[in-house]
Amino acid sequence: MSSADIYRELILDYYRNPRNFGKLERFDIEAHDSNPLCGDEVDMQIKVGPKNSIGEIKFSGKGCAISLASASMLTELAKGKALDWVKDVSKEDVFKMLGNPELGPSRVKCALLGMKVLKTGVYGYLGAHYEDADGSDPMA
Amino acid sequence: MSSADIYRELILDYYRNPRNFGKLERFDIEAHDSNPLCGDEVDMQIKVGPKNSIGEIKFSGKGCAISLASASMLTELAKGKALDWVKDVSKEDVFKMLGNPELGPSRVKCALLGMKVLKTGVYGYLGAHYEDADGSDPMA
Amino acid sequence: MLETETLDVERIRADFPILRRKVRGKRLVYLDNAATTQKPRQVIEALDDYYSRYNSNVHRSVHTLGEEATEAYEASRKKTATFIGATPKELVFVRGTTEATNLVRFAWGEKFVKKGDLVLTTMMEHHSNIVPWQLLCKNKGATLKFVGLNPDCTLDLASFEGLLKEGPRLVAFTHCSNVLGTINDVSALCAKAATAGATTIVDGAQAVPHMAVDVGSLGCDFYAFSGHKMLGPTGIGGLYGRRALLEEMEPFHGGGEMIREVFLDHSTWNDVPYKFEAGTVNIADSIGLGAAVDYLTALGMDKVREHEVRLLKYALSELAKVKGFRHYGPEDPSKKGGVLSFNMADVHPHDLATILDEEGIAIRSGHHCAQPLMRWLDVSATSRASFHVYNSHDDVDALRAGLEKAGAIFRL
Amino acid sequence: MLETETLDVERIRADFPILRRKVRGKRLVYLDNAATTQKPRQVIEALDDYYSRYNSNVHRSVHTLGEEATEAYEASRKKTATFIGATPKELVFVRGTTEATNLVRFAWGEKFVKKGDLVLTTMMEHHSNIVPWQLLCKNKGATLKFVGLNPDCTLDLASFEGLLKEGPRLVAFTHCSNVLGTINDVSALCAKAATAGATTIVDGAQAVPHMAVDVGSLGCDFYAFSGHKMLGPTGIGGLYGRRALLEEMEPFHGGGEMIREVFLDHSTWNDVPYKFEAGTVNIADSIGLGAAVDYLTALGMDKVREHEVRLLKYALSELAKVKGFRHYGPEDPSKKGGVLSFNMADVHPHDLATILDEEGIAIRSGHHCAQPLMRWLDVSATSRASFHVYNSHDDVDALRAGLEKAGAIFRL
Ligand SMILES: Cc1ncc(COP(=O)(O)O)c(C=O)c1O
Ligand SMILES: Cc1ncc(COP(=O)(O)O)c(C=O)c1O
Repeated sequence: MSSADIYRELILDYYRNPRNFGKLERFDIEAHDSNPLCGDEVDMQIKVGPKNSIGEIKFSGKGCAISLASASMLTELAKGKALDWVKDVSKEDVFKMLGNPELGPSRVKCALLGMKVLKTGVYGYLGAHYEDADGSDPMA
Repeated sequence: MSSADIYRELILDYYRNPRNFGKLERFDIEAHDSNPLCGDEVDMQIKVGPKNSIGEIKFSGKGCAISLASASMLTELAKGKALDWVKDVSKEDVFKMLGNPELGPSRVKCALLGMKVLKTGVYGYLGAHYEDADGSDPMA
Repeated sequence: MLETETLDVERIRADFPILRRKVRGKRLVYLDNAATTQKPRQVIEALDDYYSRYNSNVHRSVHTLGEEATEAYEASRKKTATFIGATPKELVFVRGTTEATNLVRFAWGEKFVKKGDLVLTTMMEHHSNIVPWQLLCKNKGATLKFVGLNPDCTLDLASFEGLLKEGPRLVAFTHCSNVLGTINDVSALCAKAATAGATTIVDGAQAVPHMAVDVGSLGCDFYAFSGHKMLGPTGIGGLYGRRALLEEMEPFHGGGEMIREVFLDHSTWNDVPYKFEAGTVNIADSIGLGAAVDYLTALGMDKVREHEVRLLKYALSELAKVKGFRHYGPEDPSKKGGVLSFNMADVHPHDLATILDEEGIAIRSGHHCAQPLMRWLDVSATSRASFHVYNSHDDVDALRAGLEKAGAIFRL
Repeated sequence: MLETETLDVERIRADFPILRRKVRGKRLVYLDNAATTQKPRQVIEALDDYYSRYNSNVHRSVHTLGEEATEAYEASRKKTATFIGATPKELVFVRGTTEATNLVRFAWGEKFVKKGDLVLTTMMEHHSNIVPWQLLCKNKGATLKFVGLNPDCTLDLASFEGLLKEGPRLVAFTHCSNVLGTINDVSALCAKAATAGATTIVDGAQAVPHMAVDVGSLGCDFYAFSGHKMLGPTGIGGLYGRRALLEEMEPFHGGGEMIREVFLDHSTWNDVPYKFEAGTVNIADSIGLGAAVDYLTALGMDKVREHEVRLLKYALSELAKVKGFRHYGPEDPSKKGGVLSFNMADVHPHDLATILDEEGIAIRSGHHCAQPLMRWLDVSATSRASFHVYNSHDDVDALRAGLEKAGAIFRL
């Protein structure tokens, strides 16, 4: 796969016009991560909706086209889903979402940064609200 | 040259029966040096005789046959000589004295340890007694 | 390719086995030399020869291998010291520039920097010339201040002189910036610092590989550099220290080799530079560094520098033609090392590097271990192409073509 | 040569180019393995391959060479960690054992050892496991005490337990003595130290190359070793640290790679083990160490140990026949590493080494960086023969003949 394929219209579009970019005024979940090797950073905020769903979600950060497009597309995918859904999101889901670009090991980290932040935030929230939940272990 | 030649009778004899081994009760010059790499140590003491000569001289220390024999033979050679003579003693003199053994770089240091101590002591003395001398620079 | 090479680049290239390799089916265009350079076969063979013929521990051996290894190790120290205008006793072998600055932090800084003292560094430093001083100052209750930069990416002399008036104990700065390429006037800065009573440490990581360096005429107290950036192996580098300073410093690591005598309650130290070389040293790579020094000496450092200035000049004029190209650093090639930092419109450096890699072109992208400088430049990252003796105009042409391609992909 | 080799020594020898070399016209009989071992072509080739094919700086590169180098570097960390029963995050690459103990001194000791604290080491340690603790204790106002030895050259457990009652903060001891060969019962000692609330650091320099090591079952907090003593290149080694300890330690060197973010007034640190690997690491030699680990793993460490025990047994019985021979260390070969220290009547070890060198035999002579132990043994120096996988009974025979010759020259 050539880079012309990796940076297809889709990724460039999300990089230049990221959906759900910005900050929420009110939110229940917030997480941040950065990649110490390249300096990319992603923040995410979530307002929990009815029945433990992802009501509103926004992200911000700086980084390469792949990391920002990936984070942005992920927020779109996540919106409205149950928080529990986040537990099942896999690397493969993210790669598929990006159109299965062929990425070297260092760029894979870019692609997965958004997922890492989303999981960190949601797992933390589920852990903290464990008592409120129906008794099942949110970290299982 | 084989080691059988290096460790000829002469060196073994001086190693096992070192001449001038011991300490002086009274002395004007004292010096010590050690080789940090092999741990050999030599001390020397000199009682200055008439006309700035080497009156009495003794050495002590621990080390290999070469370093101890060399130091011992050097004290014999030095006894009775003018202090100034020490300035002219060269590596070559020491090698000759030892019968020109073929020594690798690390063993050369053993052979020269006694000379280093002798020079350190005598130079120090001549330096300190510069005013007493005839006006010539003892370190020249 | 343009004419007038001062170095015979084709012949040089033949010495570097890696340059025969293909990357993604393309000729390797290696432009990441500020990170680490490639190695000529003379260096690789020196390592092979050492391990195949006379590998042994040094300094304490009476046997033949030990004597040969010791001789080669010390010969390499002598060569390397001479290369930077120092004497062998003033050259401590270390892992690289980072270990060198940290050695100075621990062995000199912890002893001589006191509470309330001031330490200066600059806004154009590599982290290895910032973080050790942050840690030292924190530990000692001293203050760290940063000399500012001019808009043209040179050191702000007014800021430097102003801060000197506050009487710093230590002044740390780079000979050549690994991002901007800016070459500082080391001898002028050191003279001023000395007048102000400060000790100086110069980061020579990007200078020693690229230009003639003479620590004597620079007048610095400490000078640090890395072997792997000057055609030598990884794992070896040098710290020059003025003899008197080295003598009065504390040891750094404790262990074998650096001691004279060890008692239960105390120990005494070996002479410099051994006092700072505890334990088994990196024997093979020191010898490899000696081979790299031989290689560079044979080329001639003035020619190396001239070659890089020409390349820089060509690159600056060619790349300026690329849409969206923006260069960070002094514009005058004669005032800068062979380092070219840039960005292309909104193409993130990592994306750019990925696209170039596909063309066999290796550049660096990121913060280049200079985050304070990135903030000053107001960018999160840059791309960086950097040259060495085997680079030529055709590498610049390949880079330009690669950038054009990236521009097309990103629809600039 | 006696029968029943557990290793195919002839085949192994063919892997070591240096063993084809003649020293003073004789076959090289290399018996200085405790100082440093020779290297198989697999290790030499790993270095050559790295420099000829994928040399690049690691971790921050997006380009192909950088990704390949990073992968090989981390693969080597994983191999090396696995080799000693650790996880990759618990393995810090350092220059060698000496840098490892000093890292612990600075990054752990300066933070956790306080005024009035007690640190224990033993009378059988190498200087690298004494001097760092002397320096630490001096700096902190702590006390250093030495665990004594029994007449049979084993650790005096009564002394050890007595000192443990004084509540030491840190207990440092060797897995295997480089002079006596004594193998300490690390897991028993660590268990006792842990019960007493002490942190433990074990010097594995003479153990990892010669026997199967599993830090998990040893139960130590830190474990240090050198690559060059285990068929690997010079300039590389490892420090194992329990994850939780590594996490709570201060960084050691400041610079690139070990940081997360650098601001003007402070910095934050990268995850372990990177927090302790500042600057450009010794990439090639780490990869070379990985090749050495592969080589040893293929031989099987239990076989390596068995081989050395047999050699030791043979050597002890053969050399005892030499006039004036006196051995220092436990007499039971199963309780000691492949290290044999001895003296021959009044023949000084340096003279002996010179005579043996003429026969192509390389042994070590001197204080072996263990001066306190020399004083305990009441000798100024010893001779030392030490084995590795390419040694065989014929080497012992050569040594015996050499000693006989020395005896004749010295007219014993
Ligand atoms: C027992 C022991 N500890 C520590 C060391 C020091 O190792 P290095 O010199 O590789 O740092 C050695 C070897 O010299 C040793 O034998
Ligand atoms: C200017 C400068 N200083 C210091 C360093 C650190 O050198 P090393 O990583 O070899 O310790 C580098 C290279 O990374 C550099 O470019």
